[in-house]
Amino acid sequence: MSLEKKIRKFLQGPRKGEAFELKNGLVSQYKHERKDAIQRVIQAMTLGKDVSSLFPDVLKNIATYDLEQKKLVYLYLMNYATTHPELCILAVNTFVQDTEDPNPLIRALAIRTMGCIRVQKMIDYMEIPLSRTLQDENPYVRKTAAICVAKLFNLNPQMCIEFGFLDSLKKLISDPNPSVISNVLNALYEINDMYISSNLNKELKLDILVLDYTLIKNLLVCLNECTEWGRLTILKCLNDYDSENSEQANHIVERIIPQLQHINPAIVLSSIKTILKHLVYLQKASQTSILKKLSSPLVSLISNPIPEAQYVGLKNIRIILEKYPNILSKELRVFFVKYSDPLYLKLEKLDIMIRLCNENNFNLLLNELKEYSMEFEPTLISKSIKSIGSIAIKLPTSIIKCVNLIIELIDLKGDELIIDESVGVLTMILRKYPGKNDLITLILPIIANNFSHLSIANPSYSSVIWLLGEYPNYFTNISNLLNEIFEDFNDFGSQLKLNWLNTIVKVNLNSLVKQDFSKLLQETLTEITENEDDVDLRDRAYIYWRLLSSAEQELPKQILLAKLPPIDSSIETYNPVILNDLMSELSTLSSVYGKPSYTFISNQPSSFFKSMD
Amino acid sequence: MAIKFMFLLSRQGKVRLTKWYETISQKEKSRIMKELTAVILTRRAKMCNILEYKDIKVVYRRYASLFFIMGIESDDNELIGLEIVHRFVEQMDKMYGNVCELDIIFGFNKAYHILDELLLDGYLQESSKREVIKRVSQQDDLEGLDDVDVLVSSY
Amino acid sequence: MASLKTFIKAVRKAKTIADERNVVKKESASIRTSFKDVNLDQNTRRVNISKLLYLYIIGEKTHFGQVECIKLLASPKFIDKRLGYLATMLLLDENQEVLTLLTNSLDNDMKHTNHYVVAQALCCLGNIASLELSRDLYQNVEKLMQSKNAYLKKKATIVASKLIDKNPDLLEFFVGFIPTLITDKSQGVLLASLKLIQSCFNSVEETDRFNLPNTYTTLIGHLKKLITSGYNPDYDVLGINDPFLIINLISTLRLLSTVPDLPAKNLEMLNDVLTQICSNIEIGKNVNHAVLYECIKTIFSINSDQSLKILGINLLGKFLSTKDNNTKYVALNTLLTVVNIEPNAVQRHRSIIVSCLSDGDISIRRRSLELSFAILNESNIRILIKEIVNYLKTTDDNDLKPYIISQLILSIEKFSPNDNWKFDNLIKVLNYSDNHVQIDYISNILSLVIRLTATDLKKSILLKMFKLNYENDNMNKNKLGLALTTVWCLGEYFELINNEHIEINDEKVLVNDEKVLEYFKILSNNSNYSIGETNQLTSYIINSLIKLSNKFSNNSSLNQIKLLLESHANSSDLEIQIRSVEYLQILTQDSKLRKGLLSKMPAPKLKKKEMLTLNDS
Amino acid sequence: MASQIHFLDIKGKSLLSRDYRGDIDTSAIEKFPLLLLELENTSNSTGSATDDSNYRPFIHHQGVNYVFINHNNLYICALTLKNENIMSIIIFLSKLVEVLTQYFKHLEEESIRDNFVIIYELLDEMMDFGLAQTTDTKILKEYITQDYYKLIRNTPSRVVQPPNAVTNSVSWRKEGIFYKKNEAFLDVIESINMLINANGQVLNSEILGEVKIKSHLSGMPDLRLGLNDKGIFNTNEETGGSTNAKGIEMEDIKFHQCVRLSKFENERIITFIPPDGEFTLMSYRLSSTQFLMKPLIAVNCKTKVHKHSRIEILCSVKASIKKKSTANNVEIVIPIPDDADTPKFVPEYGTVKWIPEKSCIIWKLKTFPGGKSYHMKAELGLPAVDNDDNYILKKPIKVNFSIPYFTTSGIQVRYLRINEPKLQYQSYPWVRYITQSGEDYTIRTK
Repeated sequence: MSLEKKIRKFLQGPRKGEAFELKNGLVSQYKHERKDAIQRVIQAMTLGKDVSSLFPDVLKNIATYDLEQKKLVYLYLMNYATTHPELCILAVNTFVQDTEDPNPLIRALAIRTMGCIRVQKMIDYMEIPLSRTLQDENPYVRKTAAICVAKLFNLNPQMCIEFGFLDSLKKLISDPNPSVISNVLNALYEINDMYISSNLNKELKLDILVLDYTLIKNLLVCLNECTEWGRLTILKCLNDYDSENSEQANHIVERIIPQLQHINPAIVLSSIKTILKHLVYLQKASQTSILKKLSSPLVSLISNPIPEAQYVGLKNIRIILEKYPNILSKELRVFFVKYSDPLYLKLEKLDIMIRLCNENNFNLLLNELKEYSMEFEPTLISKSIKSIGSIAIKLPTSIIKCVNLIIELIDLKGDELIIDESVGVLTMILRKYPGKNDLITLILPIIANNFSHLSIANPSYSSVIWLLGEYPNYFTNISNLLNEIFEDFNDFGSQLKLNWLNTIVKVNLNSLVKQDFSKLLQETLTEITENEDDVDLRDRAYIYWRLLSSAEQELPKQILLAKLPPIDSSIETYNPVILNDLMSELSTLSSVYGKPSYTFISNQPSSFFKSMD
Repeated sequence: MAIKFMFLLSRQGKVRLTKWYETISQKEKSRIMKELTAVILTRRAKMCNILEYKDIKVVYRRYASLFFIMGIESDDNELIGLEIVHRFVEQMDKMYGNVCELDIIFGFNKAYHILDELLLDGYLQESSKREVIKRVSQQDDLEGLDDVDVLVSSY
Repeated sequence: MASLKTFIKAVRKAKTIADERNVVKKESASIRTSFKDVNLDQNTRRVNISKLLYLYIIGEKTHFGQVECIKLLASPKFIDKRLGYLATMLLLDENQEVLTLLTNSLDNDMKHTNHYVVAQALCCLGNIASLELSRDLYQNVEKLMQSKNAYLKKKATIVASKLIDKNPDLLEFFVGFIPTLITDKSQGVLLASLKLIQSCFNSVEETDRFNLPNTYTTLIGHLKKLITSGYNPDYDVLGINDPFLIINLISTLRLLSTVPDLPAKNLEMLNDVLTQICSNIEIGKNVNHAVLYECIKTIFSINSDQSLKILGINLLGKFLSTKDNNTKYVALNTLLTVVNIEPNAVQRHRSIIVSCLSDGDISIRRRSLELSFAILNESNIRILIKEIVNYLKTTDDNDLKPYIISQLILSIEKFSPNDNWKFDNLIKVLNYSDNHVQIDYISNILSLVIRLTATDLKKSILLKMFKLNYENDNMNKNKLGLALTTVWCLGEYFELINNEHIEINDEKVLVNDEKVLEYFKILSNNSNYSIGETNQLTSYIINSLIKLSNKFSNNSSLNQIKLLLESHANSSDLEIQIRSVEYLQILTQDSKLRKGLLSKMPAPKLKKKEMLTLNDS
Repeated sequence: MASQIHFLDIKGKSLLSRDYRGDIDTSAIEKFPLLLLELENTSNSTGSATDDSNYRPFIHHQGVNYVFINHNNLYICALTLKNENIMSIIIFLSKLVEVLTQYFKHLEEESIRDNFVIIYELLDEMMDFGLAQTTDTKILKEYITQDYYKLIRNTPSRVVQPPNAVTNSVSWRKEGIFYKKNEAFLDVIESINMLINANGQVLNSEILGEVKIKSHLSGMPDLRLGLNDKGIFNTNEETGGSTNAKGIEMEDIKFHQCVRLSKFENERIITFIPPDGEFTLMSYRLSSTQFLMKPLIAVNCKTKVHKHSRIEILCSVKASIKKKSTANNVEIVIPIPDDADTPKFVPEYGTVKWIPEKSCIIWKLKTFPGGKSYHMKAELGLPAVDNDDNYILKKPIKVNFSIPYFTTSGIQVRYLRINEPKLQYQSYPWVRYITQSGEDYTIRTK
C-alpha cells in the first residue's frame, strides 16, 4: 500500500543500501574507512541484524597491525564462523602467525579466538599453535592456552585426547604460576563435565581430574596467591576432596579460615561451604569453635550492597540454619527489614528471623512484626502475621503476647487480608496447645466475631469449619452456622469438602452437642459418594460411612473423636534427605531453588555434541 | 463491533497514544498495556495480526515504527478491525501531511480529534473518508475565535 | 512555565528512566501548584491541561487535574472547550465523583447554537456517561436525534444507544426513532442507527423483541443497494463500496435473524443477498476477506440454504489455503462453529488443521488445537491423538496445558477403539502432563480403571504405570498426575501386582511391599512439588497406606506403615493430621473390621463431561 | 560459570550479548521479557492481591538458568545449563558493572550502545569460555584502553603488552611506579546506620568502618598498619571474634586482596603491598549484637494529614553529640505524598526545599553544633481528588550528616610503616577521621 510505503520511507530513511555501503567500506582502499566499516558491521551485529553475508569482506581485513581492528574481526569470526565454515580456513594463516607474535597479548588473543571458532575443520590447524602456546614462556599465554584445551575437547574430544592435549594440560597443573594453575583446574573441570555428559565410550575410563592430598596441599599454598576467581576454583577443588582423616581436614579448614575475611562474598560463601564440608571430620570441641567463627562471615553476606547477592546469602543462611540452628543465635537485629529492601529480600529476612527467635528476643521481634503487618505489600503482611503464629507455636511463653498482638492488628486495620491470616494463625495456635481452656476462651470469640468477614475463597475458611467440629459448644449459633455453610457446599473445593465432612461427622458423634445434625450428615455423605469426582474425597466419605454403620456403637467415637496431638511447628523445614543434598550444594543454583540439582539439571549431552555428528 | 481500547506503541515499547472505551482502573490499564507490549514486540513480522488475550481479542498492525493495537470483542470481525486501524492511519496521514511518529508525539491532540470523529464510544461513527477530515479541520478553524457563544451554527 | 513542546522534549531527552521520572515528577509538581493559583489565566491552564494529557499518555498520575478539565470546558472559547472535553474524556471515567460537576456544562453545551459545541458535549457523554448522567441528560439527546443536522443526528443516535446500554429503562424514549433513522439518506446516520437497533435488541427480553420496529426489509434493501451501486470515492475501500456499513448491516441482520419466528420470506431475502455477495467478491485482499468472513459467519449462524452453506465452506477452504495468516486464523476460527453443522466438510481439511498445530504462531496454534478436538471422532482418533499428544510433549505453553490435557482425556475416553489403546494413551497423557492435570480428570481416569472388569488389563495398566514412575528418573521430575494415579491404584489394587516382575531401566525388579514403600518414600522426597502439591500427594499416600495395611503380610512392612502414619500425626496441615490420627486408630482395630472399612471402592456414577472451549478454560 | 552474558533494557530486550560457549540456543534470551513479566505479574499465594513477591534474580526455564542483576534499569544476565555457583555469577556480574562504570562513569542503556567495541573487548578479557579471568579495573585499564591510536604512535613496540600483573601473585600493582614525593593518605570513615522507631527508640544500629588509602608511593613498597589498640584484633577464644578495649567485637573485618590474610589470621598484623592510587584497605562492622548506640542526630516529627486539602508537618531535631563537635551538612529527608503541592516552610534555622521528584522535603542545616536543637514547620496542599492507590505513608525519615575529627568506635591509626626495599625513600603518611550517616540512618513514621 502506497501509504505504508510513504510512512516507512519517512521514518526509516534509506535502508536498502546499508549492506551495500558496508561492503564498499570493507574493501575501501583507505584504512580508516575499512576500520569504520568493520565497526559498523559489529554494531549491526549487536543490534541483532544478520550481517553474515559480509563474511568474505570482513575476513579480508584480518591481517592488520591495528589491535582494535584485529579484535573486531576476530569477534565477527567467532559469531559467524558456523555460517561460513569453509571460509574460516582462510583465517588460519593469520591465526597461526599471531600465535608466534613477539607480543604475548597477540599470541593469547589468537589462541583464545581460535578455540572459539566452532568449526570442525579448524581443529586440524590447532595442533601446532596450541602445543606451542601451552609451553609459552609467558603465563598470560599459558593460562589462555589451558582453557583452549577445554574448548578443543568440547569441539572434538577424540582429537583432543589423541593429540595429547589432555595430558599436557594435566602436566601444567604443577605450573609455577597460580593463575595458570587455576585455569588448568577450570579447564579440567569443564572437560570432566563434558566427558560425563558426552556419549564417549565410558569404558575407556579417563582420569581427568584426580584430587589427591599432594595436589590439595599444593592448592592450599596457591590459595593465597591467586586472583579471587582462582581462589573460587581452588575452593571448589577443596570442597570436592574428601579428607581421609581429621588431620587433613584440620589443615584444610585452617588454611581456608583466613579467606573468610575476603572482600568477595562468593569466596566467603564458598569458604563456609568447604569448611562445613570438612568440619564433620573434626572433634566436637574444635567443631564448635569453628562454627562460632562462621557467624560473622555469614552475617557479612547480607551487608553486601548488591541486593541480589544478599538474597543468595539469605537463601544459604536459611539452609545452614536448618543444619546448625545455633550458628547465628545472637544475631537478630541485622535481619530487620529495611524500608528500602526489595520485597523479595524482606520475605527472606522474615524466614530467617523466625528461625532465630528465642526466649530472649521474641518481644523485639514481635514489635517488628507489628510494623511489617501495617505495611502495604500484601505478601509481606500475610507473612508477618504467619510469623507471629510461628513464634507462638515455637515459644510457649510468648503465646499471650502473640495472641494479643493479633487482636490488636485486627482492631487497628482489620481488612479481609488481616482477618483471613489471623484466623488461620489463631487456629494453628489452638492446634499447638489443644485443650488449654484460657486460650480457647480467648481465641474462639475472636474467630466467631470475624467469621462473617470470610468467604469460601479465604484460605482460613476451612480452619473455621474444623473449629466448629472441634469446639462446637463454644459457638452459640452452631446450628445456623452449619446450615448456612452447607448452602455453599457445591462451591467448595476438595479441601473444604474434606474439612466439612470431618466436622459434620464429629458434631453428630459428639454427645455434648444437643442439636441433631443427622440430616446434614446424610446429605453430605450422599452428595459426596454419589456426585463427587475426586476419588480421594470419595474414599474418605466411604470410610466414614462404613465406620458409622458398623455394629459397634463406641468405635466411631473412639476413632473419630480422638484428640489431635499438638502440631510440631509451623515453620517450614526441608526433609532430611533434601537438606543433606542442599548442604552439599551450598552457594549453587540449587541453594536458591531450594531443590537438589538432579531435579532441575538434565544430564543430557549439550546441543553442541548433538550437532557434531 | 465494539472496540474496547486502542493504543499506539513505538518499537522501543513507548506508549504514544491511548484511548479506552471501557471503564477499568488505571492499574488494570497499565497491566494490559504492559502484557500486550511484551507479547507484541516479540512477535515476528509474518505472524498473524490477531491475538487472543484473556477473554478478548487484540488486533494490531505495525506501520513503520509504530504499532497500532486495538482490543475488540472475541466474536467481532477481526479483519474489519484491521481496516478500521488502517482508516485511522490514512486519515492521520492526510491531516498531518505524511504523518510520522514525532508528529503524533508532539501533536497528540490532532490524533485524538481524528479518533473522536472516527469512533464514538468504541463504535465506528463515520465511514466516509472525507467527512472525518472535514469535521476536524472545521473545528480547527474555530479555535481562533474568542467566544463561540456569539456564533450561530452555519450548517 | 515552559510550553508543552519544551516539556515533551525534556522528557525525550532524558537518558535514563530515572532521569525521565525526575523531569516528569518535577513538571507534575509545578502543574499541581499552578492549579492551586486562584488567579490562573486561561492560557496557562490550557498549557497545563495539554501537559496533563501527555502525562496521561505516558501512564503518569493525573487525578489532581480532573476538576481543572471540567473548569476548562466551561470556558466560552472553543479552543478551551475542545481541549477541556478531550481531557475530560481521557482523564475521567464514569466512576469519578467529580462527574457531577459536569452535568450543567453538558446540558448547556448540548443546547448550544454552534453544532460543534454540541458535538463536543455529545462525544463526551457518549464516552463517559454514568448512570446518573444518563438520567439527567437523556432528554437533550432525544432532542438532538431529531436534529436536521445529520452530523449531530448520527452522534446523538450512538449516544442514545450508549444510554440504553447503561440504563435499559431509557429504551422507550429512543426506540421510536428507529424507523425514520433507517431511512435517512446519510450513510453516517444509517451506521449509527444500526448501533441503536443492536442496543435495543440486546436490552429487551427475548419475548419482547418482536415489539421492536421491523427493520429487516429496509436493511436488506440497503445492503442490496450498497453492493450493486457504483464507485463512490468517498466510501470505497479497494473496490468495495463502504465495507464498514456492509459488514455492520450483515451483522445486524444476523442478530435480527435470531428471533424464533422469523418469517421465511426474510430469511430468503438474506440468503439471496449473501449468495450474491459471496459469489461476487474475489479472494485476495484483506477487506474482501473481511466482508466474506462476515457473510460466512452469518451463513452458519442462521438457518441458511444448503447451497449457501456449501458456498461458505468452499470459501473457508480457500481461506485456509491462502498465505495470509490473518485469513487462515479467521478460517480456523469459523470452522469451529461450522463443525457441528457440517462435520464432514470440516473433516476434509484435517491435514491442514493438524499441520497448523506446529505453526510458529500461538494464535494459529490455539485455533487449530481447539479445532482438532472438535473434529476428533472414532475414525480419526488414532492419528489425531498421536499428533496432539506429541504437541503436548513438546509445547512450553503452560497456560494451554490444562485445556489440552482435559480435552485429551475426554476424547480418549469417548472415542477409543478398545480398552488397551485407551489406557495406553491415557497413561501417555499422564506422563507428559507434568503437574498440569486437574484433579477431576485424574479422578476421571481412575473411575475408568475402577469400572474395568478385565483383571488382566487392570494388572498390566498398574505395572505399566509403576514402571513408568521409575523410568528415566521420572520420580524426580514434575509428574504429579502420574504419581497420584499410581498411588491410588496401588492402594486399591496392590494384590494384582504383588510378586510380579517388571523391567526398570534394563533391570529386573520384583514388585512387593518393600518396593511400594520405597516408591512412596522417594515420592515424598521430591522437592519439585509446591507445598500444596506435596500435601495432596501425601494425602493420597496416607489413604493408600491404610488400604495397604490390609494387603501387606510382612510384619516389618506393617510396622513401616504405622511409622509413616505416625510421622504425619503432628503435621501442620490439618487434613493430613486428621487422617493420619484416625488411621492410626483404625490400624489398632482387628483385621475383619478393617477389611470392611477398606473394601473396594464402588465405581462412581458415569457423568457426561462436556467438551470445553478454550475461552471457558 | 556462564554460557552467555547479556545486557538487557528494563523490558528485557537485549542490548549487547556475548556467547562464550554456544551450548544454549539464541532463542533462550528472546524469551526473557516474557519470563520477566511472568515473574512480576504472578499473583501471590492468596491469589487476590498482586505485588512483586515472586520476583527473584533468577529464572529456570526449559533447562536454562537465567541469573541476573538489576542496575540503573538495566538487566545484566548470565545464562547457564549447569548447577553453577550462583554467588560467583552474581558477583561477577556486579564486577562487570563496576568495571564498566569505571570505564564510562555511568552505565546505562546509552553508554552500552555508544561503547560496544570496548565492552566486547572487556567481556573477552574478563571471561573466557565462560570462566571468570581478570576483573580488576586498574589492571584492565593498563591494556584495554579507549584510545588505541595514541598508544600505537607513542610506544616503540607495536602495541601495548599485557601487564605482568595479570598473572602475577601481586595482581593489583604494576612495576616501575615512580613519585617524586612519596605520600600516603589515610581516611578512617565510619558510617552509622540506625533504625529508630517513631518514639525515638533505637531498634538497630551499626557502625560500618572503612580505612581508605590514597597511595602515591614508588616501587613495590611493603606497608604495615598499626591501630591504636592491639586488643582490637586479638582473637577472643570465648566469642570467636575480635574484641576491643571496651569489649566490643569488631565483626566482618574484610581486607583488600593486597592484605596478607594468613599473616593477619596468625599474627594479627596488617601488612600489604598497596595498589597505586585510591583503594579501600579494610572494612569492619560493629553491630548492635553488642550494644545499641544512642542517636547522634535525633529527630522528632509529627505529620497531620487533612484529606483533600493539606498536610502539616512539625519537626524538631537535636544534635546529641559532644558540645565541642559539630555536625556538618545535616539533611533531614521527610517523605510526603506523591501528589502534594504549594509548599510553605517555616524553619527556625537552615533551609527547607521541596523535592517533588523524590516525594519528600529536605531540611538542610549546614552546621549543627553539638547539644543544639531546632524546629521546623511545613505545610503542603493536597489535591481535592484522591489518588487511586493511596496507601498509608510508611516511608521512614532519613537523616544525612557528617562529623569530622571523630570516630564513633574510637579506632585510631598509630602508625603506617612504609618500606620499599630497593628505593628506601622517605615517606609521609597523613590521617583523617570522619563519622557520617550511612545508607540507612532512618526514623520510622507512625
